[in-house]
Amino acid sequence: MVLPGGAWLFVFFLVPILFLASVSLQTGNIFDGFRLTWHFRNYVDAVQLYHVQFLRSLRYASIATAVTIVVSYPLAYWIAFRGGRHKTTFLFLLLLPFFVSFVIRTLAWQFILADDGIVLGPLKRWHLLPQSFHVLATSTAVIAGIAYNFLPFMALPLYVSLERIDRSVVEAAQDLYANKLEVFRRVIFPLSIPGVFAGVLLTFVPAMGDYVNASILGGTKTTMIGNIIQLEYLTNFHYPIAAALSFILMAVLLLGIFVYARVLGTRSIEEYV
Amino acid sequence: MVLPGGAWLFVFFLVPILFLASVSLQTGNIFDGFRLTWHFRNYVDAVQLYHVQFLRSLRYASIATAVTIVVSYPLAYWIAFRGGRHKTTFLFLLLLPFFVSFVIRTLAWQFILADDGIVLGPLKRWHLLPQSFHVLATSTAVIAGIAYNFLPFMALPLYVSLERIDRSVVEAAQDLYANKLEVFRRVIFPLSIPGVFAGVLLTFVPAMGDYVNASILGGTKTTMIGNIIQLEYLTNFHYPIAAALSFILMAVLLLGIFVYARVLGTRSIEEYV
Amino acid sequence: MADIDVRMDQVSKQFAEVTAVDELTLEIDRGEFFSLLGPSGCGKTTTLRMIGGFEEPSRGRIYLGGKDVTTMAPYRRNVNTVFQSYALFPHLTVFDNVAFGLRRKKVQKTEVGRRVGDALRLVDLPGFERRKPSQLSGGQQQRVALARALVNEPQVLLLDEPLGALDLKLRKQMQLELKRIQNEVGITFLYVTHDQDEAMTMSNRIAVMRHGRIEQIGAPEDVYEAPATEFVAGFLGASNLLDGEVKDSDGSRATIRLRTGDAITVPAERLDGPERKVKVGVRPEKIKLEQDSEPLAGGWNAIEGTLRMATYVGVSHQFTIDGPGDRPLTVYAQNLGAETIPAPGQRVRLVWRPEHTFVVRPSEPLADWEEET
Amino acid sequence: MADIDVRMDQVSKQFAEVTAVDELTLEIDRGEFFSLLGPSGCGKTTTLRMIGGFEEPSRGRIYLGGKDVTTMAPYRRNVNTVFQSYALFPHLTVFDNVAFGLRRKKVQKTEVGRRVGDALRLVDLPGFERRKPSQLSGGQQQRVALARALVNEPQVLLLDEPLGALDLKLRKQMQLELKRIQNEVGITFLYVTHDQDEAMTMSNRIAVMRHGRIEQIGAPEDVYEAPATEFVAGFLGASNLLDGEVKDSDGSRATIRLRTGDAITVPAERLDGPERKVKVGVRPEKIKLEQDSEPLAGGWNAIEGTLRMATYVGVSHQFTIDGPGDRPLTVYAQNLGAETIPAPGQRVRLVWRPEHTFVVRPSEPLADWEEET
Repeated sequence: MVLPGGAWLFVFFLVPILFLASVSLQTGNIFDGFRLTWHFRNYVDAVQLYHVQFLRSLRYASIATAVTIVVSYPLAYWIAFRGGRHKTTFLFLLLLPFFVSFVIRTLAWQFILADDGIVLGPLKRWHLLPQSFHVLATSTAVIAGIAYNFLPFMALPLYVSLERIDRSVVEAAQDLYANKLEVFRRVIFPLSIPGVFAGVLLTFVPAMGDYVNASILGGTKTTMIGNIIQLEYLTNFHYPIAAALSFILMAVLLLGIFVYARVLGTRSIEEYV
Repeated sequence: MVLPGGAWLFVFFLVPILFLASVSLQTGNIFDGFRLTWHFRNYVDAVQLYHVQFLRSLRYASIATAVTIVVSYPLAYWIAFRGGRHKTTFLFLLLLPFFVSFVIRTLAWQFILADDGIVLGPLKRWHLLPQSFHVLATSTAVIAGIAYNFLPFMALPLYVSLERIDRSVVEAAQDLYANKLEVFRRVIFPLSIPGVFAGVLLTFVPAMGDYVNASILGGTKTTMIGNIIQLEYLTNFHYPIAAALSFILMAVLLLGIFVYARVLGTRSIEEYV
Repeated sequence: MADIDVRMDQVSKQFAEVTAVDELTLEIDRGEFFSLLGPSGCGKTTTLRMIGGFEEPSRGRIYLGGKDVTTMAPYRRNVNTVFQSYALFPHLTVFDNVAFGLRRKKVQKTEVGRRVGDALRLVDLPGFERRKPSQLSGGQQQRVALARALVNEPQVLLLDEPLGALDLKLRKQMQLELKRIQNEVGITFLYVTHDQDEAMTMSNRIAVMRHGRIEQIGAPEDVYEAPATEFVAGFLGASNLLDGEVKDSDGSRATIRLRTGDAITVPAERLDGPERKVKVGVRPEKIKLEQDSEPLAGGWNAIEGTLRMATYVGVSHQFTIDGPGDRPLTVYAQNLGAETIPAPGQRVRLVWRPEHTFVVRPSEPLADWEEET
Repeated sequence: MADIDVRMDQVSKQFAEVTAVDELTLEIDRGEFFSLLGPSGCGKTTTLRMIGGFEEPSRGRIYLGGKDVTTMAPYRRNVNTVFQSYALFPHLTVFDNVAFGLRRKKVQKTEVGRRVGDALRLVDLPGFERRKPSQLSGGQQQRVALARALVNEPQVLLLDEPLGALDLKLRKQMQLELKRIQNEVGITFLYVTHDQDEAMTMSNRIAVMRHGRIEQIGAPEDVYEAPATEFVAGFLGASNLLDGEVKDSDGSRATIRLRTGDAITVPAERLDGPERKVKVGVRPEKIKLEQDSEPLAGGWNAIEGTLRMATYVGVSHQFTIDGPGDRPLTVYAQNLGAETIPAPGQRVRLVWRPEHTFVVRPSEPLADWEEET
């Protein structure tokens, strides 16, 4: 297995990474071609040019992750503990919106939140909102979009961890003089932490690399690092800069994952895969 | 719960759908604005114009789903039955490539498979391949891209269903004169079917709506319905046509999911959420 | 009259279509070791959960120490439960598990330390404070669950089949231990079990339940030696029941004629109704096996049969005999090491004293699901 | 001499650092009901799995009916296993489960139908053909597992604690049923269990295992009445062991002096070595309790003690007595309903016949993990 396993990682993980690494150290342009010149300066340029978008992505992803926790914890809790016989039906309904394609979902929201769309249009016409008010192109819209789109990645592991809590342990806490708040604080929440950890991992990583939300719901001031990579790559043909940015993003995420897994002792990840 | 549950579905599922439905029946243009005229003709137009891409998406998604089953079943099988104490490590390594953002991954592959890229470039220079040979912009590239990107959605449920098979049931089959092939055919495969079903659901639905693979790895002859929606919406501003297409796609997928869930008796879905 | 710790007054519990507990009335004295015994689905666990506050009765009232607690939340009741699955908090150490209740009651820190230490000593687990539940064996987890409940000095301790997950040897050992602990702390124990040996070994009184009702209530000896119904007779051990008809009855003795013609003498007070068709029974250890050629001692009941099987089980020999009308009868004989064992196929005579004969009301046969734990 | 169905020749099995089975040599006769008895971790299940082909021995050879099968794949061996978890195929009906082995052996379709029907009748489950395993109770699943193995008419049937998941009543019933079925089909049964009652009730011979080795092998009566080691004595029941020293021994009787000075007479053949320090024991049901004022009958062994606790368990009374040196001793007395029960605190005399005294080799004490199932 070392061989096929190694081959797998080599082809699908190491090759892309090494290739990116190589491209990121090249110089040249689209007309004359690119050559590997070990031009580490690309990284310096990438950071100097785009550290704003990088930090913005970090901020957006962090806030969006926090929002998904806050929104999906009560939902997951309710379904796990009160769902009764209809648990899976509720869960299915909760996830139903996400069976619809990512882009369509986001487009629909853009329609709805547009400056003269179904929500803001009437409000402005009736002078309940100033004409200058807008939702789209704000960081709120982007963060909300990310949070909305990645909600299932948080809700599912949370649900699984809450669902797994032995009901008799909850009853034992009630029996031992814990009121509802204490039952939650002392027993349910601590036992759901593996789910929170797994959910954070599954939400934060794709949120950091996302560019669909920023490009559809955002504006020029909400550009994320994913948009920059796409722009440099597909529009500007600055392959080395795009590769350097990708490489930095990937390195940061992988480092984060490893540190995170280390802190958890890999236990909670193992429980959820 | 009927109330908050209903509100959830209303805001995040029904509102986008109804809004899409409404837009899809409007007429007008971006300069004069759109009005709801119950113009069902939009649907006819959408189908007439883009049934090719629609059928192509169906084909690509079906083939890609089949490919993910063929590729990930042996992987999941090996990890579940032979992984021993390192099961979760293997699983983590298998999924590692997918922690890297979707777009970066696909871009890296585009780099690699480009006509004069790291693979084809040397082969052509050494005349091992004709100059006209290319991988990008073929349906093979798009299907391979989709299959690669959605592999974890197939591999994980497969792994879970295989992992759950009681080892003593496998031993019982061996004990009852079944050789390795029969053990697989009569016991392991039938018991893993819920995982296959769940995997198909989780792979096929996003694959149908995907546009990133087609736009990065494909060409003009591999456009998928997702690309068309994006094009009509973001470039051509034909909102009604884009909405009609989205609506058709969504309706087809939801119908498919319901029929599928019906056939399974919802059991295998319940087991995996 | 002793103080009454638990009183249930015509309590019923309905789950959708099923009546789990049916008009149950029960009084448990202070300091008693009281067991609810019955097959699974008989309502014993539901009864316990209503006293613990985890289920609310559909009808009737529940009193703890005279106070009506029918609708009181579990965390306000001065009772504690030892759960069947132990229900230890997996994220807390043994110390924190045991201290959980005291901390919720805002007991002082030094006091918590002292009382947790005492409780762990009581269950013979000192030195285990810093372990996690997953590092303990099943028996040790059971002890921690016990300590966690007892440390709060509840008015009543509820035990829901706490030994069900342990193996036989450990279970026997823990039975004695539980009895010792109850003697030591003096708290009322309400014990739920489906194991008749367990109930008889530990309890002051037993209530045998079926279909949500109490079939009989009394000291282990009374319930075992003079079961009131066919169900109780069968649930507490092999019972050798025979169909018969009451023939005549003087002041102290009654004669019952079996279908096969044999006459059985029983104490007259065991006949508790005017029915003439009855079932008479005798416990297998009360029967002596004799050769049918021996002279019959006067004043003993006797029937004849053919030995079908003799089983050696170490402490005793168990005999299965085809009795009158080919009804299988069971006889136990202590393995004294000196007896001669009759051979299968031999004719034997079963004799026992009239005072060991009991008369029961017939019950419906056991349903399939009642066999399950 | 009977034919030998299973022969293990110095078989060892090593898992990483642990020796699960250690130089085990064993012969099982054709048609025998043979039990491997021991605590969890003693190697009994590993032994069974090596015979079934699920584990390969590290050293040694295994023969089935004289044929070396040491490295043969399980599906080529003419043995079938009843698994502890039943291991029924959840996606197949009862019929398809039972027919599985026959179909793999390409038995004709009509023949399959007939034999499956016979097997289901044998285990008393006719009419259940079309059910799924999930629709059966635990006891019924157990019967299907049995039918599924027996229908193939294997040379040896391996049973891995098949009754472990059933409750006590059902287990007792299934024990008799298993014994009946074995008599009926005449196949060699190799039965693995940690329950000594189960092993004694059903087996022709028992091998008591510990730490991968066989401590004693023999008929249930021999192993119970004359255990060879302290471990066997303790594992098969309460054993009342006392430390002593061999004083003198004539041809048939030996005298052992206890630490406390009492002299115990034992049959001389029970002393199997030159050691002078030994442990003597007696089973609790062999002891008679007497008032210490009664005259002592000649030829009996006797020691004195104080009654600590009397426990009523229905069929018998169990007494715990503080014996010489405050060693706790156990005595069982059948509940004949006529005996007078001594009160706790009373002085009592324990008497038993010399031929019921056994002498054992000391063993290491039981480790923690050996208590677990």
